[in-house]
Amino acid sequence: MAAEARARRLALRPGLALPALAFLLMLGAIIAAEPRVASYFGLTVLLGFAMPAIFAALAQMAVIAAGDIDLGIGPFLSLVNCIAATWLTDRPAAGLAALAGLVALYAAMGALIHARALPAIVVTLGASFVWLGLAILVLPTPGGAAPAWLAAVAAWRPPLLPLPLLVGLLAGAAAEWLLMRGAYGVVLRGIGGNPRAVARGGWSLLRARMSLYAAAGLAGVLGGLALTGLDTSGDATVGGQYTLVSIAAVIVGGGEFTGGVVSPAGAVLGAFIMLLTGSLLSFLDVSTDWQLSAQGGILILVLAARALRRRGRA
Amino acid sequence: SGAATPARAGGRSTAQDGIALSNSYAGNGWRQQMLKMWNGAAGYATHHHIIARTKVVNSNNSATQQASQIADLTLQGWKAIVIDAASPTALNGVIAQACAAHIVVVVFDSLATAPCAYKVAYNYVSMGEMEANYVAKRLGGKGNVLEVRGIAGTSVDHDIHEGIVKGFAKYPAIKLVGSVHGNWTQSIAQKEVAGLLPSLPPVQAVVTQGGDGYGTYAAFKAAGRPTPLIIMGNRQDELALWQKLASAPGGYQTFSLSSAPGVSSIAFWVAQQILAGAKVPHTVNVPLLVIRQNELAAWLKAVPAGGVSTPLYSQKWTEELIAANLSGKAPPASPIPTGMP
Amino acid sequence: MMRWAERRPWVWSFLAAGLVWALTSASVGGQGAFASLAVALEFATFAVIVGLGQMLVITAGPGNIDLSIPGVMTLAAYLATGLAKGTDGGLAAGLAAGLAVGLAAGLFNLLLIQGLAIPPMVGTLAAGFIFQSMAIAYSRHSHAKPAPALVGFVNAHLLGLPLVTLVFVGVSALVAQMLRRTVFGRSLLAIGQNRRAARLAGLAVGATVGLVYVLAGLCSALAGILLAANSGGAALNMGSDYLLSSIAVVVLGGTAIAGGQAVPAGLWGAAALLDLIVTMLNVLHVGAGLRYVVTGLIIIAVLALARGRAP
Amino acid sequence: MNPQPAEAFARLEGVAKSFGAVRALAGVDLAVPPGRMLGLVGHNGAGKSTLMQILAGALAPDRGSIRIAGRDETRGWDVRRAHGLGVRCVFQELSLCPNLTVAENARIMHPALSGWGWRRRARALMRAALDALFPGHGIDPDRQVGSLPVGQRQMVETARAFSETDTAVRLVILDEPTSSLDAAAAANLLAYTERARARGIACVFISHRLHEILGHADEVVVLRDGQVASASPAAGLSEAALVERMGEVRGEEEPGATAATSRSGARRLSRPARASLGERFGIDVRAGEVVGLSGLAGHGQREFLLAAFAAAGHGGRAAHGEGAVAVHGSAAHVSGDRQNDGIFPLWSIGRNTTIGLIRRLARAGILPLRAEAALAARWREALSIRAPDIETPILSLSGGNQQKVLVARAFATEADLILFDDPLRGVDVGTKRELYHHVRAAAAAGRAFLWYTTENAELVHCDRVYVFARGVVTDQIPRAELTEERVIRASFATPADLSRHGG
Ligand SMILES: Nc1ncnc2c1ncn2[C@@H]1O[C@H](COP(=O)(O)OP(=O)(O)OP(=O)(O)O)[C@@H](O)[C@H]1O
Ligand SMILES: Nc1ncnc2c1ncn2[C@@H]1O[C@H](COP(=O)(O)OP(=O)(O)OP(=O)(O)O)[C@@H](O)[C@H]1O
Ligand SMILES: [Mg+2]
Ligand SMILES: [Mg+2]
Repeated sequence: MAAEARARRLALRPGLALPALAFLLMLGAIIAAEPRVASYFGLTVLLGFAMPAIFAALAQMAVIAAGDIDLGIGPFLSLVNCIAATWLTDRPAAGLAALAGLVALYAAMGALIHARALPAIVVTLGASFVWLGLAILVLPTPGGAAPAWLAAVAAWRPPLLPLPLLVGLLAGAAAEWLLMRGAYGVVLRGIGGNPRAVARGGWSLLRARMSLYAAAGLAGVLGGLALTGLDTSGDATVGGQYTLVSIAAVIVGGGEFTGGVVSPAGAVLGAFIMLLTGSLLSFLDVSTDWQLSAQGGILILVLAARALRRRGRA
Repeated sequence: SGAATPARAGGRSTAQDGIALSNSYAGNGWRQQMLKMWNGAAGYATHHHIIARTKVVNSNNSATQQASQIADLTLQGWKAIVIDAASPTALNGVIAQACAAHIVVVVFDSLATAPCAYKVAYNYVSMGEMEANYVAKRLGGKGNVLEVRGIAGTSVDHDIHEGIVKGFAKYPAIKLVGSVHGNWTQSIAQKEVAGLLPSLPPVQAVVTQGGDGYGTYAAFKAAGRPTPLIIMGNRQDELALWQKLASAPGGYQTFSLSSAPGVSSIAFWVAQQILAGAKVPHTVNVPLLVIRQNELAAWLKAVPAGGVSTPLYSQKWTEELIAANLSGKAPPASPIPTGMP
Repeated sequence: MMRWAERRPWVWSFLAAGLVWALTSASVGGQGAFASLAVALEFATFAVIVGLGQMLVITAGPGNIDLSIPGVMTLAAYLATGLAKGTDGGLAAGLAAGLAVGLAAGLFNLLLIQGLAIPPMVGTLAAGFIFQSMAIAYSRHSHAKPAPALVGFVNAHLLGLPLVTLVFVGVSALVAQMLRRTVFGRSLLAIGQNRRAARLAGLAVGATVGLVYVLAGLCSALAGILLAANSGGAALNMGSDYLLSSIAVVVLGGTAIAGGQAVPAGLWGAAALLDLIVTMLNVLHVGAGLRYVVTGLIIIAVLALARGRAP
Repeated sequence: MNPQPAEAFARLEGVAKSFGAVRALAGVDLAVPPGRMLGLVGHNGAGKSTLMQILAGALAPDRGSIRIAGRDETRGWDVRRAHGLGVRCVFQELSLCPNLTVAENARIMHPALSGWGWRRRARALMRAALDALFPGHGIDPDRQVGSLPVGQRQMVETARAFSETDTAVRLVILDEPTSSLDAAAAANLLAYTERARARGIACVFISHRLHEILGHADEVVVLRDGQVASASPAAGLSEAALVERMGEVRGEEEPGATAATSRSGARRLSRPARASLGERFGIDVRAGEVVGLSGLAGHGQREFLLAAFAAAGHGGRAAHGEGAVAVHGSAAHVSGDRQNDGIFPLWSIGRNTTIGLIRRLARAGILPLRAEAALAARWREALSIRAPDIETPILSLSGGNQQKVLVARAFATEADLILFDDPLRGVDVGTKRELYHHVRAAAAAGRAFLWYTTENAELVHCDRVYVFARGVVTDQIPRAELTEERVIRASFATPADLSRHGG
C-alpha cells in the first residue's frame, strides 16, 4: 500500500520517465559509436562539463518555480567564474564575501521584482548586463587561476560513481528534498501556482520570492565555482550560453514556464541531455553546416516525445 | 607546390592518423572561410593519403560545450586535435587532459593558453601597433582618431587595443577622440559609429579590427562627413569599397591588415608535421595578412562576393614558415591566391 | 499625472529616452543633438520591426515568445539578397523569397507549438538553430550585394528623418488600430488574457495564434532584408543582437509580458532608449565593463519606475 | 439554544473600506458569538466579501476596530494573526494552489505541518477532514488540485478550513461555499457546520440561496450598499422578508409561468440514447425551449455542454459515432467558473460583453466601435449591472455582477442555442429573478436553452429536465412531474437500477 502510493506519487511527477529515457538513449547512441565511453573514465570525460550546467539548470528552475524566468544566469556564472579565479584565489576572505554578496544581490533582485510587481524576464535581462559588466571589471581579459582546492575538487575521482554523476545525484537529491519534499519548499512552489492563496495562508510572498531567488543565486554561485574548477581560470564571456541552455534543460526535464510546475530531478537530467546534444555532434558525422540543425532537431525530438506521450494519456 | 612528401621532415608516416578540428563558433563569414580552408587542406591531405581522416566539430560559441566536445574527441582517439578556442583559458583543463593522453594539440587564431598546446599565433598587439604607426605616418603625427573595437572581454580585442594605445603613445598630438565596440560585425559597427559621430569633432582616421571597415564607412557617409582614413580588414566588401574609393577622382589610400582565415590550413599542416615527427617550435608565429594598394586588384580578383580574402597555405609553405620560426628569419610571403577558392 | 500615465504605458520609455538624449546632448554642448536622435531612430527601426512581431507573439499569452528571430532574419536576408543578385530586376524575386522564409518559419514554429505541443520558448529556439544552419549552408553558395533600389529606400530621408522610420511609424500605428478595432486584434487580446474563456466565447483561438506566429516570422524576415540593405549585405551574425533585445523593447515599451495587452507605440521609445544609452556611454567614454553595468541598471530602473505599482 | 448569547468571539465595529471612489463598506458593526452561525446576505456588491476579507485579515480596513475573544486586535491584524487565533476563511475565488497536491495545500494553511513526516500527517489530516465533511468524497490527498473539478476543489478548501493542527478552530467564514457544490455536498457541509457549532465553533455563512441561510443560520445579517440593513434571529424570518430587507425586489417569483409547452420549434440539439451504456433517454432541445440538466456535480453534465459547444463548430474535437451530439445553428456558452472560463481580466465591462459577437458586428473585419459601445451599454442596462459605465474594469465588480456580464455576453450573441453551465453561481436573488425573466423572454423569442444547474430550485424554470449520473442520462422529467425527490433518486441511479426500471 505504502509502496504503491509512493510509486503513484513518483509517476505523478511531471514526466520524469521521458527525460530519463532520452538521456539513456542518447548515452546508448554515444556508447554504440564509441564503446570506450562506457567506463568510469569515459563517463567522467563525457559528462564532466555537465556540472556547471546542472547548477545553472537548478538556478533557473528555482526562478521558474516562482513563475518567473531568468535571462541573466549565464553571465552570472561568468561573474562568479571571474571572482573565483581572482579574488577567491588571492584573497579568499574577500572572495567569499563577494560570492555571499552575489547571493544577496539575487535575493534583492527577487525582492525588487516582488515589491514593484515587475516582469522578471526583463529585470533579469537588465541584470545580465550588470553581471557581464562586473565580470569584465573584475577580470578585463581572460586569465587568473582557480584556487587549488577548487581545481582539486573538480579533478577528484570518487570511488564507484564518476564525479559528474555523483554531483548530479547529490545536487538533484538536495533540490528535490528542499523544494519537493520539504515543508517550506511547498510554500515556495505555491507562489508559482497561486500567490494569493499562499498570502492568504499567512506567508510572506516577499520572503518566499527572496528565498527562491537566493536559492537561484546560490546554485548560480555553485555553478560558477564548478565552471572555475573545470576551467582552472576565469573568463568574463564564458558563461553566456548557459542562459538558454538552462531554460531548455528545465523544460526538457518536465518543467513548465507558468504555474510553478518544476522538477529538480528533471532539471538535472535536462542539463545532461543538453550537454549530450552538443556532444553527440562529435560522435556523429554531421557536416559542419548542419551541426546547428542537428542540435535543434534533437531538442525538438526530445520535446515532441513528451507531447505525444501527453496526448496518448489524454 | 609539388607532390606531398608526408615523411619528408620527420620520417614517420602519418597516413594512418586522424586530425580533428574543434571550432568554437561558425556563425560569421570569417569562421566560415576558415572552415572552408580547413576542408581544403584536410581534404587534400586525405585524398593524397597523407592522413587517414578528419572531422570538424563546432560549438555554439560556448566554451564549455567546446570543452566537452574536445573531451569527446580525446575519447575517440584522434591523433591530433586542432582548436580555434572559445576562451583563452576555459579549455586549458581538457587540453591538458588530451596532452596527457598523448594527443597532439594545436591551437590557432583565438588561442588557448594551455602550456602543452602548440600555438599557431598571430601577434595581435603588433597588429594594433602597425595600424597606429601607419595612421600616424599618414596624418603627419597629428589628428583625431576613432577606434572601432571588437567584442569586449575577449583577448583578441584586448591585444589589438593595447597595441593601438602603445603605438599612439609615441604621438602626443594624435587624439583618440572616441571608441566603440563594433563586435567585428559590419551592421553593429555601422550602428555604433553612426550613434557616436554626431557628437564627435572632425575625425581624420579610424583604426579597426577587421570586418568593420565597411560599416564604419557607411556611417560616415550617412552622416555626410568626409571619408576619413579607414584601416580596412580583409572582407570582400571592404576591399571592394577601397577600390571604389581609390578609383574615384582624388583617389584614396589606405591599407588592409588582418588575420587570414587560411590560418586553419597552417594549423592543420603544423599538426601533421608534429605527428610526422618534424621539429616544430612550441609557438609558430604567423605573419598578419597585409594588403597594400598595389596588390589590391589581385586580391579582389581572388575573393568571392561576401567572402574573406585568404590564401590556402600549403604543406610546403608551412614547412618554410616553421623553418623560418626556428631560425628566426623572416617568414615567407603570403601567397596571393590566383583563383577563387 | 500618474493616473494619466497609467493608462498610457508607453510614456515611460519615451521619457527615459528623452532624458538620456538630453543628458548626452548636454554633455557635448548640444553638438549634433538632432543628428544623433535621427540616427537612434533609424537603427531603432529594425528593433521595432522585430519588436512588432515579438509583441504580437507575447500578447498571445503566457509562455508565448519567439526566439527564432535571429535565424529567420539571417536566412531571409541571405535568400533575398542572393536571389536579387544585386540587381533591381531581381528585387521582386528576392523580396518574395525573403518573405517566403518568414512565412515558412512562422508555419514551422506553429507546427512545433501547436502540432507537437512544444513550449514556444524552446521550440522556437530549436527552430532558430535550424534556420541559422540553413543560412550557413546557403551562404556557402551565394552572396550578393543588396539591390540598389532597396539600398536607396533604406537610406532615403524625408524631413531629416529616415524614410524607413517614417514608414514603420505608420505601420505601428496601423498595428495599434488593428489591435483596437479588428476581429483579429480583439481576439488576440482576449486569447492572451484567458485562453479558455476565449475559446468558450467562440473565438478562433488556433487560427489567431497561428496568424500571430506567421506575422512574427514575416516581421523578422522583413527586418533581416532591410538590415542587409542598410549594412551592405547579409551576414551570418546579423541577427544575434535582436534575440533578447526584441523582448526588451516589447516589455520596456509597456506591453504586458503575461499577454493580453499590447503597446505598439512603446516599442519606439524603448528601442530608441536602448540605442541612445549606447550612444551616451560612447560619448562619455565609459569603459566596456562599466558600460554594461550602467546599461543594465538603466533598464531595471526604467522598469521599476514605469511598471511598478505600489505593493 | 442559548437565548442570551455570551460575549461575541469576533466583533467588528465601524468598519469602513473604499476602493478608490467605490465605497464598499460604510461603517459596519458585526458580532459573531461562539458556537453560532451568522448568516450574511445582501445583493451583489453589497460588501459581504469585502467585510469577510477584513475579518479574515486578508484586507485592511480604512477605519474601524476588530476585537477577537474580547481583545482589541485592530493593530497588526493579518492572516497570520487570524490563523493564530483560530479564524479561518473559505474565500469564494478559491485559494488553493493548483500545482500542489491536496495534502500540500493543507501545508500552506498549517505552519505546524513541518518537520519529520509532515507529508504523512498532512495526508491524514486532509483525509480525515474530507471524510468528516463529505463522506464518500473520493478525493485522493495526493492528487494535484489543478486536476480536480471545481466542486471537489471547493470541498478541499472547505475541509481544509475546518482541519486542525496546533491551534483550535474558533471561527470559520464561508463565502458562498455552496455555490459550486451540488445539493448533496451542500447538505453534507451544512450538516457538518451543525456539529462544528456544537463544539463551540462559530461560523459566518454567505449564500444567495436564502433557504440555506434560513434553514441553518441562527442569526441573519443583511448588508445593503455597504451598511447593515438589519440583523435579527433567523427564526421567524421568511425569504420574502429577507428579500425585502436586501432592497432588491425586482418582481415576484413566478415558477414556471409562461413557458412554451408545445415541442414544435426547430430542433436545435439532439443526442440519441446510447443503448450500449444502458441509457434510455436521448436528449432533444428545440427552439423556444428551456431544458435543464441536473444530477450530482461532476457526472458528465459539464462535458456534455462542452461537447455541444464543439459540435456547434467552436473548436475542440466534435465527437462522432454513437451518442454524438448534433447541433443545428449557432451556440453560446456561459460558465459559472468565471475566473477560469469567463472573464477577460484586463478589460472593461463593455469589451467583456461584446467579445462574443465581434465577428457578427464587424464589417470586413473592422469593428464599428461606436455601435459596439452602444450595444454594451444596452446590455448593461438590461441586466442592471452595477457599475457607473461600461468603461469600468470588470475586476472592480463584485462576483455576482461579473457573472451578469458573462450572461450578457451570451445573450448579446443572439445565438440559437445558449449553453448554461451553472451560470448564476453567486448571483443575488433579485438579479436571478430578473435573469429568469430574460431567459423566458428569449426562449419565447425562439432561442433554446440548455441549462445545467447545481441548484435544484432553479429547475422549475425548465420545460424538461435530464438527470445525469455517471455520465449517462438516468431520467427525463417534464416540468409537470418535477419533484426534488425524483431528481435525487435519478441522481443516485446505478446502471443496475436503469435496467431494473427499464421500459
Ligand atoms: N478590488 C476592488 N477594486 C475595486 N472595487 C472593488 C474591489 N473589491 C470590491 N470592490 C467593490 O466593492 C463593492 C463590494 O464588493 P464585494 O465583493 O464585497 O460584494 P459582495 O457583497 O461580496 O457581492 P457578491 O454577492 O457579488 O459577492 C462592490 O461595489 C465592488 O465593486
Ligand atoms: N485579481 C483581482 N484583482 C483585484 N481585485 C480582485 C481580483 N479578483 C477579485 N477581486 C476582487 O475581490 C472581490 C472578491 O472576488 P469575487 O467577487 O470573485 O469573490 P466573491 O465575491 O466571493 O465571489 P461570489 O460573488 O461568487 O461569491 C471582488 O470584489 C473583486 O472585485
Ligand atoms: Mg462576494
Ligand atoms: Mg461576490
